[in-house]
Amino acid sequence: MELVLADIEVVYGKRTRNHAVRGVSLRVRRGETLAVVGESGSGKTTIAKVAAGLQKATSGTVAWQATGDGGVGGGPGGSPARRQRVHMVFQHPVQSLDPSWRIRRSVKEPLRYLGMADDEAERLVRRLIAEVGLDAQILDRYPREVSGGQAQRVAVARALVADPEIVILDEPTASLDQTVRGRILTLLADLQVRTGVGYLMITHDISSVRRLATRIAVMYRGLIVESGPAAAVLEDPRHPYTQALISAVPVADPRVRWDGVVALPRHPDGTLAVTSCPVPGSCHEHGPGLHEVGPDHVAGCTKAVDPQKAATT
Amino acid sequence: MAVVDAGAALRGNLVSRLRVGNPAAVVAFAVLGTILTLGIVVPFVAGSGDVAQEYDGLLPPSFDHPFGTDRFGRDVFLRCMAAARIDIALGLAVAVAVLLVGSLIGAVSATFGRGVDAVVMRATDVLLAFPGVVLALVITASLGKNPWYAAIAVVIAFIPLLVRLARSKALEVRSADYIAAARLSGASTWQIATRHVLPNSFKYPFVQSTLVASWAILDFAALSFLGVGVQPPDAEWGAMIAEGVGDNLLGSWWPSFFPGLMILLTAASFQVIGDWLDRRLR
Amino acid sequence: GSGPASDDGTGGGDGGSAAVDELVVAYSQDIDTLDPHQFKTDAGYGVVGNIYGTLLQESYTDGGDGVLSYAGESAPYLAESATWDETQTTLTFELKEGQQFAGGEPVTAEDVVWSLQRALSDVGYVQAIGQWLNITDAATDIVATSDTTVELHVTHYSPLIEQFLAFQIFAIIDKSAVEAQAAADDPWGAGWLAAEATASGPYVVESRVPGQSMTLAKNPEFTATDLGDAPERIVVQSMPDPQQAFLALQNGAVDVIFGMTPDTAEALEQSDGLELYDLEYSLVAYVGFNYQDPVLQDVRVRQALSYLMPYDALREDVMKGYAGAAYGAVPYPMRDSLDETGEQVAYPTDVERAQELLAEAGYEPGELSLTLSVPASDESLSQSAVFIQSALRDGGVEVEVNEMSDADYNENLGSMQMFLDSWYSWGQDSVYQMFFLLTTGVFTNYTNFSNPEVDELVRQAMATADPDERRALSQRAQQVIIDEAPWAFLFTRDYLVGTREGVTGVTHANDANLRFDQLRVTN
Amino acid sequence: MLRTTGKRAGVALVSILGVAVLTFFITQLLPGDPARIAAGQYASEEQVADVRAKYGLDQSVPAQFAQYMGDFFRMDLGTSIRTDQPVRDELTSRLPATLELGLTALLIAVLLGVGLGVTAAVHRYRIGDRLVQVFVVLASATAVFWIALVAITTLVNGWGIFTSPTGRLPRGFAPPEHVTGLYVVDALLAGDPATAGAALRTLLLPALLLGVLASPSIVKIVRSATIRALESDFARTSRSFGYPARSILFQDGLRNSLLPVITNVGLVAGFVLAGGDVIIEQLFAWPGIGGYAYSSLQENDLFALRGYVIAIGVAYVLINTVLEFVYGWVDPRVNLAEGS
Amino acid sequence: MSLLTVRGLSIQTRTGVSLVRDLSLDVGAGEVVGIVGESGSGKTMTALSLLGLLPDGVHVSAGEAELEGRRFLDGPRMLARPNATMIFQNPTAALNPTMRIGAQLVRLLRFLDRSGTDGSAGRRRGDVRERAAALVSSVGIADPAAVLGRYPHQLSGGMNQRVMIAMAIAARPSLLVADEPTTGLDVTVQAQILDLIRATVAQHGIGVLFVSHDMGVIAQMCQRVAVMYDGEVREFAAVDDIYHRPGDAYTRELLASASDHPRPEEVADGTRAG
Ligand SMILES: Nc1ncnc2c1ncn2[C@@H]1O[C@H](COP(=O)(O)OP(=O)(O)OP(=O)(O)O)[C@@H](O)[C@H]1O
Ligand SMILES: Nc1ncnc2c1ncn2[C@@H]1O[C@H](COP(=O)(O)OP(=O)(O)OP(=O)(O)O)[C@@H](O)[C@H]1O
Ligand SMILES: [Mg+2]
Ligand SMILES: [Mg+2]
Repeated sequence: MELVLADIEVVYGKRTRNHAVRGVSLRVRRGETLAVVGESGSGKTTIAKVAAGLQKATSGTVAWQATGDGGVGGGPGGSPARRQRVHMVFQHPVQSLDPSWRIRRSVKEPLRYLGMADDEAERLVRRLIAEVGLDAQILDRYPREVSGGQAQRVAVARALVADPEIVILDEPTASLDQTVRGRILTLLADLQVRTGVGYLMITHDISSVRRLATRIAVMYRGLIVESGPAAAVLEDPRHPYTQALISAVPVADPRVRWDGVVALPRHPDGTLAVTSCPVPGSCHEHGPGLHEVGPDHVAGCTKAVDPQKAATT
Repeated sequence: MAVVDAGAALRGNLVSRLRVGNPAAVVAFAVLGTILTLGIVVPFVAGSGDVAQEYDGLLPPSFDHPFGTDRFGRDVFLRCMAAARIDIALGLAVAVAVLLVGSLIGAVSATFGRGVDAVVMRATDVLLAFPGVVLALVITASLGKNPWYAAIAVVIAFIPLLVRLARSKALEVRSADYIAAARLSGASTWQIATRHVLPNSFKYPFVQSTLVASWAILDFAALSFLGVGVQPPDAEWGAMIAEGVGDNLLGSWWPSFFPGLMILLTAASFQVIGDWLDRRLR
Repeated sequence: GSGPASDDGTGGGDGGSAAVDELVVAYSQDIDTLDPHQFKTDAGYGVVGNIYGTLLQESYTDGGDGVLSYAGESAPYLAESATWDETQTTLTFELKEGQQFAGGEPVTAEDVVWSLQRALSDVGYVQAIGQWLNITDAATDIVATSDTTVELHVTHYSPLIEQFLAFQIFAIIDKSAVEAQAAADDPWGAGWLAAEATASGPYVVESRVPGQSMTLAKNPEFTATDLGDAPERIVVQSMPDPQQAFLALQNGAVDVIFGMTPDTAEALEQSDGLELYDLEYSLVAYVGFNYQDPVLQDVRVRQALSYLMPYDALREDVMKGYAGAAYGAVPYPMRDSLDETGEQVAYPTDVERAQELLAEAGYEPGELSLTLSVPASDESLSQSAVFIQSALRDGGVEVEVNEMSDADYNENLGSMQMFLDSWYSWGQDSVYQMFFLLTTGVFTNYTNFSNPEVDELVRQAMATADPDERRALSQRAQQVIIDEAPWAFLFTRDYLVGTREGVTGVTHANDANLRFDQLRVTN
Repeated sequence: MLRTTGKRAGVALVSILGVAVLTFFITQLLPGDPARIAAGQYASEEQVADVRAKYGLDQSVPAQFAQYMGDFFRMDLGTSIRTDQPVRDELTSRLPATLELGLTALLIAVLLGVGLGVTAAVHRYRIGDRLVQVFVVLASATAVFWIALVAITTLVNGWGIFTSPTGRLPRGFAPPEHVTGLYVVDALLAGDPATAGAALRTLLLPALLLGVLASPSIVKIVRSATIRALESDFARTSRSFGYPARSILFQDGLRNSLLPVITNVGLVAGFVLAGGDVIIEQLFAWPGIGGYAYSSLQENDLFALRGYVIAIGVAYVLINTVLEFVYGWVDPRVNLAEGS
Repeated sequence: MSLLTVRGLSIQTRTGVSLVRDLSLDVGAGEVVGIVGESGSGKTMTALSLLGLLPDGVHVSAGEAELEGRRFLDGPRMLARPNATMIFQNPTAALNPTMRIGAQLVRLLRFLDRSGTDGSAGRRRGDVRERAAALVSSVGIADPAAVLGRYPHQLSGGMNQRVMIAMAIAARPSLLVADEPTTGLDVTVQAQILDLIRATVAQHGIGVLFVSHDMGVIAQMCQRVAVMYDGEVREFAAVDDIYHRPGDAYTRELLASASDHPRPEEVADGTRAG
């Protein structure tokens, strides 16, 4: 099964008309991880919400398509059939758990709505809690009584308990400690191997992308400016923004010298300038369309086809 | 991350501090409990003090009459206690009614959005714009002189406040991540409203309603003072003060002083309990 | 503005008979209107009575105790003379020479005719009283025969005619000034006269703070009497709270309080430097029993209830002794009252007798429960209600007290089961009193009492011009009423005026009003 | 900015209309027959009928409503039944008294509220704070009529600190020439400090009572806002530079905590204008619109009462609308005109 | 000769809970010393204690600190204000929301002029606003006039952090304490801020105590690193030693979680190619 978002446009506010997402298409499959990266405010969370059916797209479609592995076809976003297929792990783990419910109830919730018998549900919940590396006694606690890392594990367990096809991860580790972050990422990878779940991971943390992603989509001001296999995008970024983004990540090794920050022009208030393309003749206003720059690798820059030209600025 | 952990630690700290005993809240509970107990027990044992000329008029406070007697020769203490029943019952009734009606309207307004919400908001605007006491006076004047009518008037005056609070809290909760999570888990709108939104937003109106109880006692007393609350010879603190104004100005301070003190103690207790609940539940 | 006055608040009021600068008179209500035919509050009444002159004026005798008592007759005022013709059907007034309204217009016979016609018109409620002038049609029976002569044509003589013409409801108003302001839908200029005055009396309105006070100054145009010693300025202050008014008197903020409550009167009597004028009036307080109520139709029930009333407690504890006994509907000191001392009681408190009567009527103790309505704003009445409730409960009758706002109370007069009311008849006339309160079909007969004998006796009394016959008829009617007990006759209320020491000239008038120009300050 | 201005004005207008409509129907509920009151206790049925016709009370409710709304738009509040005067004139002539009392009370409430709130915040969680909290609880649990009574017996009658409640000026002072209608201001304008002082002394006690009882909500807000500000990251920044405590208190603490006060002032004004005012004016024989409303209600003066309720309702809406603007203007975060 | 020396620093709450125990470290002039560690391990408390900014209810219970050889902290007592300034996480919140940027800079410059702690009374001359403008352009802000006229909420986090750095430099400190100054910023913005801090260190030769939990940032910014765990310094050594010869188990775990080694090989079962 794959989740397909086609030509999604999202405009916030009737009057203010904040065009948050401008014609984004992407697909997520079982077993793979699509990472959406990009700067703050570029529309990543919006895309995640649209994919999860929590936000209506102004235009465009969200659909399930059967892939070769023989799933059922799906209805449009928000239909009950979809609900068990997609779940989500939120950026702030504690806030994603109802403060007045014990952990057990929160994790069991999806099963209850599926009509599962309680003892079976209980068994499942215990298994998942163990799988995410938690002790069963945490089930009797309230969200405020657990740490952020624990809460995120609980959230992962809840997301997986009803065996969804796809889990959307909206910056799943952003609010976590470095060491906890590593453990959660490892956990997510393990679970994917075991259950074959697909991830749509929203993040701006390149290091988690490196560890988890099979494919990467780079968002910039509501558009996808580059997408392709993880390795290709990380090793050979073509769009100037992708290049800047990757070069900006400090390498966690003091022996590797890190000074290749590609500077992008900015407004006085610090937001990227509209004309931020370092290559004159900027194109993102109208969207140049994505150009094939490698196998399954596209970039939204006319100059990106020739990597030499784009990188020299 | 630090924010979360420090917060939890702090909260843990606070909660335990409250448990160990918030002296003010303990005192408030004790005062309220005493007044309420006396209010229930004393009239049983000693009558409600509504017989005129049982004693001499305007006796100052003494051992026999701790609060003195009024111009009708009635024991002010007995009447204060008889009044406690009415006043506290009314305060609580108003608080409960305001809480239920207010949260319901607020929740409906928040849930149905747009049209309903706009109407409810404008309606509360308009109600808020009305001078509370005068509104209540007009309503009681229209309905007739009866403590329950006065209570209805007070309820109407306070509902907009609770509607707004309940609505804004419901809206806040509705946009929380755990609601989105519940939706993804397959909860229906109704299930979300009843299992998540209501329980989580209810505590704010609930806390507020203790304050409403305190204000209601004050407002109800004000209405009685202005002469629309209870009928003689029933005792009510505001009405007792009104009866005692003349005596007070002419030197007999006790028939009006003690009922006012009762109002102060009761309303203050509700306030303190409200503050305490507020800190406990947040 | 004027500077601060001296602490005793009277400015130049030092000694002798020199006119004081300013006297502050406190009333418990605000001045509602200046229209002599529309007022409802005492304060409005008081002001109107002092800014408008009337044809006649009550004459007073100075008792030497600071009180000016009604001398039993009316004296000319704006009129030079009032003369009856032979048949006693025409009363001719000759106006005094050279009189002017405060605006400078002369006072003419035309003004007088118009003013009397206005009083008897439907502009106000005075017309109900107007019939006591025995005038058939105001438009034709009141005529100016010259610039200074006015004739009243009446059906027959009555002593009340001259007495009533001295009341301020028959104020003389400047016709031309009012008509200049009148509108098509308001031919009598009611809108204008409500706030403006064309003073023909001793005082004019100098200034006003709405809701607080009105300042009157001597009318420079007034020539009907000598105002030489009258206070230069009167401030009519509204002080809704009687105790506050008393305290204000005590600390010199006011000089006179009109209409005190018994408890403040008592306190006042005990304070140094203050004077209480305790004036007996036939202002009767009663509990009315509604004849339309099935329970109360039984005379035994009415009598039983009358026997249960705590008369002593009411007079002593509520009225603090500033009250007399009320013997029947026409109490002392009303003219022709059966009781000439003010001490007789028709149904003395007698619980046993009451219970016998109730038993006869078929009610065991505790079986009867009734509602007593009382106007909340009248402190003495609402306090009385508490005592009555308690006393009746002792007698086995449950009473629910219903305190009502004035508006509500007035609205429901006539339909309430039992009600506490007090009534004062201008002129203290027994026939007038019985006519309004106890004859069939009169709308101020709030008990719906209906007795053919009483109706007939009152009718005859109204028609007779002979005082002795009138008295006999009246007293027979009074006795019937006592036996029927349509009311519980509670007590008569004294009129209580408090002043600071040295204020004299308090009028014990038939219209229960102060004549500001008579007030003096001596020291 | 223009759009929000229009929107706010629209909301205000809708609220005012709502106030007018609701007032009509609520006063419609009043028991009793205003015409009977107007005609007087001794009037005959025909006279009552005439009066009824004169005030249009004989018409159907919808017709009366249409008439009423028409009058409302013409800013005509009808004629008082009691005094036969236009209600609007009666209200406007009494308004200065209420304004003088209300504004002074508001000023006292704000000064006291901010002062105590800041004191509590500075001494947070310590004894000073506790004392302020006690004040807050007591002041918000005190019945205004009771404390007024206690104050009158002790402060006026007992110790003579304040002048006797006989209106706006003690005996012997004439009202100053009408400029603003506020006696203290007018007397000062007229160069008559003696009268101004006397007016102030008379005004002070009722204003203090109202102000003190209205202050707790401001104290609470200022306290928590100031604490939040003083414990905020930006106050910590200021401390990191070693700014003096005063500068931190005023520039970081107070500046940020005054914003919520603005919105609260609307509520407090509501209390001062309407709630407490009716009772205080009654007790102090203060010739304002509150006392007017009370006697109108007593006398069932339908039109006067309506006029009063409308006046207060409209004033409340206007005050809050103005405050919203002020808020938008003072708080850069909601100032849309400047948004980038 | 080190610039900052901290010895035996212990921090406790009022109720006696120990937040930091026996912490010692030093920072040399022109040196950037990092503090990494688990969340809640006391990094922020350590940083705040050096400037006397501990929140209510938390205090230094023991230890001493010297800056430029002058003892300024002795146990619970702050002996003097150290010549140090600090920049914080969440720069937007660290600036007064009701004052324009310009006003905040002017307030600081005036204060510095008055107190004269930087020992340059001569700087009194010159228009404060001009100096403010010069200051913000010195931190790489292209249009100072525009920025000075704005409120913090009208600027991005990165821009506000530049302003904070400008203010921190204006005081001419000898030590700059930075508590996670780039957490929450976009990586591209973070890179620029880090560049700016490096440039500032180079230009003014000041010492920096740099708190972060990002091993990448620490690796690139610092010369020496202290690793904290549960209120204690586990390891304090040169950055290369920490990253390549970690002596502590917790340090190793940190490094392991930070290294972005690709997905475990056993996962490569074909799904990756998708
Ligand atoms: N509910 C909303 N109403 C109006 N505008 C919104 C709403 N949610 C997001 N936006 C706007 O849409 C744009 C994209 O927001 P979004 O949250 O999708 O960005 P993001 O890439 O997730 O950013 P971040 O990395 O900061 O989370 C932003 O300009 C944001 O201000
Ligand atoms: N005001 C306070 N009162 C009491 N304890 C506090 C207070 N603030 C923080 N703490 C506690 O102090 C400890 C150290 O906190 P600190 O903020 O220094 O951690 P940190 O290392 O900076 O963490 P992070 O990386 O999450 O910012 C934590 O356990 C925290 O709960
Ligand atoms: Mg996001
Ligand atoms: Mg920290």
